[in-house]
Amino acid sequence: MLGSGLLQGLAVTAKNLVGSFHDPARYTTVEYPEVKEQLPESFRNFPFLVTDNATDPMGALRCVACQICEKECPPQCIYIEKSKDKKPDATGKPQLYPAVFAIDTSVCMSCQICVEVCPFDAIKMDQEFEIATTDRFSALLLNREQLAKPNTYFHQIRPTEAAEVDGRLTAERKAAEEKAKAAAAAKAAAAAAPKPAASAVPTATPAATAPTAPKPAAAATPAVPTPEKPAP
Amino acid sequence: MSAPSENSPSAVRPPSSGADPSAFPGLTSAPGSNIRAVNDPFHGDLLEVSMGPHHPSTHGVFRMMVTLDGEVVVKLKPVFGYLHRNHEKLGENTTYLASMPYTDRLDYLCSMTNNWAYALAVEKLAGQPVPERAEYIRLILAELTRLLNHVCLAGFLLQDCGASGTPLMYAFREREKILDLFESLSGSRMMCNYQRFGGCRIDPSAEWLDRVRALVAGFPRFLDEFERLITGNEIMMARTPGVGCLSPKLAISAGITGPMLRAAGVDYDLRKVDGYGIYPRYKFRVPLGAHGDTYDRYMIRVLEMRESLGLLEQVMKDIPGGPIMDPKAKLRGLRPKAGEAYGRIEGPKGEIGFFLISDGSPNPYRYRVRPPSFVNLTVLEDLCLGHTIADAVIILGSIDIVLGEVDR
Amino acid sequence: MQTPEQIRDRLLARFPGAGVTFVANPGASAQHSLLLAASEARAIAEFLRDDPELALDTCSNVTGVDWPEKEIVETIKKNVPDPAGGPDKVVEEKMKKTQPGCLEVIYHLYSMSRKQGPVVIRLRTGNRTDNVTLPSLTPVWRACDFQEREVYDLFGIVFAGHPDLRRILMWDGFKDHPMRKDYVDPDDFEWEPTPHDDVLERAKEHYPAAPVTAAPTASPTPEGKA
Amino acid sequence: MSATNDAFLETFPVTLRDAATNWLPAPWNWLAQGLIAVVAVLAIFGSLFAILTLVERKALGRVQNRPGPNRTGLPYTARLPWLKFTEGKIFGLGQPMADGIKMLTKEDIVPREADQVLHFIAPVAMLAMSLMTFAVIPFGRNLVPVELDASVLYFFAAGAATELAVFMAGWGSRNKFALLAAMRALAQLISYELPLILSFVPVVMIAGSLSTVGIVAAQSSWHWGFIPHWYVLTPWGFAGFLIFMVSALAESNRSPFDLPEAESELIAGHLTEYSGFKYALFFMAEYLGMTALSGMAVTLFLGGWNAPLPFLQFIPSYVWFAVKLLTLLMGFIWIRATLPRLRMDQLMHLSWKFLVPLCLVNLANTTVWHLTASLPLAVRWLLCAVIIVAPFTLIGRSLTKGVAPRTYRYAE
Amino acid sequence: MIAFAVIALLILASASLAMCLRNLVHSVLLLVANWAGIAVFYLWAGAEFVAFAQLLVYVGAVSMLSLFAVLLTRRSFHDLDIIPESVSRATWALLTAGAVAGVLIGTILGSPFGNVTEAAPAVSMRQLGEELAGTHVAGLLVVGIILTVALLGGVVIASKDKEDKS
Repeated sequence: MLGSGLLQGLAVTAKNLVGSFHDPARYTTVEYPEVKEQLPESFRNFPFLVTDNATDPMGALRCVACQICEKECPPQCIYIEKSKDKKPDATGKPQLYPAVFAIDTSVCMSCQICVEVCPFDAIKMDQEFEIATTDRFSALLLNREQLAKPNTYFHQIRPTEAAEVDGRLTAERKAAEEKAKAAAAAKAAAAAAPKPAASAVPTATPAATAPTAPKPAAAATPAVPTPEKPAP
Repeated sequence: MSAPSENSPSAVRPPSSGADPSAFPGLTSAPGSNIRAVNDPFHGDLLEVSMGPHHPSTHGVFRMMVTLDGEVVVKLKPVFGYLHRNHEKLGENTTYLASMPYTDRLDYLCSMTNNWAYALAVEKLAGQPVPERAEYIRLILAELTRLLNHVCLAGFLLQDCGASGTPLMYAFREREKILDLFESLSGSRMMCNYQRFGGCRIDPSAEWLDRVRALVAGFPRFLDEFERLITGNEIMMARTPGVGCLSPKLAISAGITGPMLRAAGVDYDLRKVDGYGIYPRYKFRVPLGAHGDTYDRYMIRVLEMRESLGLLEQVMKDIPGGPIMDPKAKLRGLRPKAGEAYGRIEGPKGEIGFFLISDGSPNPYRYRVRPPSFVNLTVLEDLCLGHTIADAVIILGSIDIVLGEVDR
Repeated sequence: MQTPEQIRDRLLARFPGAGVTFVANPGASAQHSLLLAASEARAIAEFLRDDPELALDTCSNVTGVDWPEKEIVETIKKNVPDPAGGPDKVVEEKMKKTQPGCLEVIYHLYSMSRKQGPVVIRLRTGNRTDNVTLPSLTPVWRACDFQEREVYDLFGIVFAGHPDLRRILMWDGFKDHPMRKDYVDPDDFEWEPTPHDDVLERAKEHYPAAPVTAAPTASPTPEGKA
Repeated sequence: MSATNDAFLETFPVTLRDAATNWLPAPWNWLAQGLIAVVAVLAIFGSLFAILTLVERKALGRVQNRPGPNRTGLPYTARLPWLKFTEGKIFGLGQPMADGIKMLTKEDIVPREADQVLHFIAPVAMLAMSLMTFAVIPFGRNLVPVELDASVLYFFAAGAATELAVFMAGWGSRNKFALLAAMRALAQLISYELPLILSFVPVVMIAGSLSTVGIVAAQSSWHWGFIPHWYVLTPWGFAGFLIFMVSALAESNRSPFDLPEAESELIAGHLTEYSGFKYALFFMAEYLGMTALSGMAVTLFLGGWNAPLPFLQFIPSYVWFAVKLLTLLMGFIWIRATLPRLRMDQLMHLSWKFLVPLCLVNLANTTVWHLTASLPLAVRWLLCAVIIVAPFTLIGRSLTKGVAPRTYRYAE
Repeated sequence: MIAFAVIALLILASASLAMCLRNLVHSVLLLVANWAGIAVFYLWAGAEFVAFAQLLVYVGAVSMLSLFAVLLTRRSFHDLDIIPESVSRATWALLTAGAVAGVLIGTILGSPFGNVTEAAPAVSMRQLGEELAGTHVAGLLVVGIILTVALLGGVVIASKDKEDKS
């Protein structure tokens, strides 16, 4: 019959019109400012630097300014300047730290390659997306202080990934400790036998982290510095 | 020393006089087309209209210089390059890994298939094996991207036909479900940057795979409703059949690939021809059109969606365990031996290929993208001649172009 | 599917005296190619398309490559007779040789009817400056139409016989060819100052410092513009 | 029947008007009543236009699984205690006001090349003609603004002049697109005027009078107590109603026929060069045209202000008219939400080769209906139904010949 | 009485303006105003049917016809402003117009306009219908046939034009 196709179409739209009142599958709008949709855990926006000690964010940056992420970043939007002096990091071993660590968020496309290539898990992807500012220049160039966020915040936004990262880090530290203990024991044995033998240079493994002091007990409810919006 | 200064050397006909149809061998004049290029005074002058970069129905910054005789298209010159950012020069100045996020921005609707095509090309160049589980995940993501792209096309085509947004909204409602899956897997809805040379970046959890099974189960119900809304619709039956007929001979000669080629009746699907990934192990059919017109191009995509759903159901049953990434694969310092490789896959829009020449350094010497939309546009003028301007809009919609890929 | 060597032999048999040389591909993909001389390229292409065995009826990909002049250091081992009658010494002499540059176009041909893999053919221009003309294969395969225009636009290779050779991606007024290795990025765009450091320096050159002595309204400060 | 005539609600509008004007001497009395009628029509249908734009956008939204405009609210409503829960956003009711203010404050650009006189008169003429058509539609039992002997003819005479306004708009704005679109619009309006007029001729033949009040009176009684005498329930009436609605869609440039301002092809058709309040006037004229045509459809085919069942007559007549009018308007919106657009030649083809022949057949059908008055109703109904359905399928097949949903083969 | 004068003035003004305006489209639109004025006169005289028929036919269809005629014969926008070629032609035009006007005014003045006493016959729609379809049905059918023949002629000419173009 001539009009049957049109009638079928009209029936479909009628079903949707009626459906949108009772069937949630047919009413997909989330009215944003009032109702915020729960983002999946792996959602990523601009990166941030992880610090181990919650209270003083600049205290224990995991980043050792090895500049791998600066080389690997596709749009070259990370800018690092190494520090001259060394500062003991969370594990007590004197490490370099980045004097200047700037990410130009007007260029960064949040592709998370820096997170992938960072051997020290020092940089992770943030989930904060309400960061619009009116100033097109300086506000988009995030410096070290604005980027640093505590590990507890990382646990809060990505529980599974954070747990897995921390597990790996502690395992590494334990392995490093045994090696250091074994090296120390070997050194003591060597020292005990031939007194004047040259003192073995403590071969600290160049890799990752040195034996750590007991991990700072996760403070009960560390005052998580809410990621306040940078001053407009 | 730069090239000869003036850019249109005498050897070539001055660009201003458009290509008269005789210069194109194999150009079949469209049915009922009385092409009258000359301004003959009695019939009134031709109307030169620029359906320019800001036109609401050109799917992005694409411009058509259309010469109209009344309503009938007499001449049509596509003009693009508005979104050209020299993707290939970028590829030559960065490492292999750093180009991966840029491939998301080629055909920004199907980032997973772009990633896979680039990863396939580099793996072919460097001879990098890929573990079993990664192949399965890649196939699942590619078929999900095909669903997403074909749903988008159906929505946009109806929008060009004039249906005020309703089919487009239903299509986007389904697309959002697939994008949510991509987001929970790779972290971003459209810019996934998920595949690496030798496997994938993140191992999908069992819960994610269940959500894919749920989506695949629910999709046919939406497809039936969508077909009821559109396919039997008399106005759709009047507007699209017989519009923009593409002959198989011209399609093959013009290098058309993808659903547009199969709508013209040519049986050529890279998943069957090249047999890359694990496609040969599973049974799926390739629908073929008979007339090659806009209606066939639309129906072929709807039938392909059903085939993809069947394929997904088969694949989801036996996903193996094992590593997601080849352990020996080097993430950063990839320096493939000197040589060249051309890898291609069956993207939703057609054959997307990457041609890489390496000279042993971490940066590719030549990084070439073969985009399906760019080549499929070759026949746009042949399809539109003789039709009215309303048809030219639909024909462009049925070719399914994305300007990020056309302009690179 | 015939290997490139077999195809070369058939072509040499078919077109005696045609310049068809085999180019090996050292990479893992082993997609070897055939270098055709520019003169008979069109005839060979039509043969490849019409030959029932090959039936390469579509050209999937046309790529331009720029090979600039290259300094090749050739080490030649020469044994120099030792003046003192000792054993000959093998001396490695480094010979600097400049390999002439050329522009190259690579065509990946496929057969849709016989569903057969890529046959890769290459065409090379004389040099990179004046002799940059190659025969266009668009009359043979319409697929090369837009892609050859792109190679012309980005590399500057002029395709003789192309029905509508114009710039396709860049605007018509653009003079240079951006994909060449020796392309210098023109510096005349109005730089939008962004926080990126080197960008700021470039921007400084373009916005001359406000003349100190001039009246405040002359300085390009925002309120000046109000 | 008469018992319900003087129910309070039924005659309330008339008594109100008489109370306001009876104390005036004769000539002024007539003038005052005319003015009141004009003001009433303007107020009711003006606000109906405003609400209709909102209802259309919300219905379109709901069909597309989204809420439609719900952000603009009315001031101070948040402070009213019983409206507290809407937080001042009362489901977007403020949207028409917001649109109106926006249209008023938008700058009204007149292109330098434009023909100033025509450019200015076009929206005025368009709106005037659309409003004039409301003069003859009977809204209630004796609520007819102007009672004319040939009121149906008057309705279509006023409607025909809108084409002139469309031409003036297209020609006056001196713009290539506008002229192309104006030609399209004229061709469409003229070619759909014929089926529009031919489809109401059977009603006039059976009702025996050209005046709308007469037609409504002819449809007022009931068969066997519960089937109303409405013409839509007769075969020729139903066919006439469908043709009338399709032509009304085309006359008011609504969905499947919105060729002139097809945004995917010409930018905004003959309205390209209009902005600000003149654009709003065109918008208003389109909606009023749509309402007037549905009002006439209700009067001609759906029995005007007659209640569907006898015992429902306690509800005042103008309420029945409003209910039927709103259902027809919902139909317009529903069709706009679903159907794609026809091409120009198919539009012409549909009118000249499908609707006009069907109208002529329908005329013959009506004469058969009239001459077989003696046969029992069921037999008569069947006979006329066959007379109209047979050509419908025959001509219908020629409309969609060679175009059938195709079956597709698979490679392997 | 005043209303009668106003409307008459409107008709005369629009007619004369239509004649002397340069822009053809404007003159056609003024002509339409003229017809509308005549329709008002019919209404005034109580003949509603003729008034609405006048409105429907003239203002609806004939105006479209004349506008299309004007548009299709003129080449572009600006050569719509007609400038008389030479003074002699203008004078000849005025002379002929004057002669025709003289004849018309003569007949109007000559015909006896006695002040009509009895009221205009109130003819209802039904009587009009019966009159037309009853006694004068032959005339009605002949007019119908003539119109259809004219319509078919137009269609044939238009379609012939389409053949030689393709």
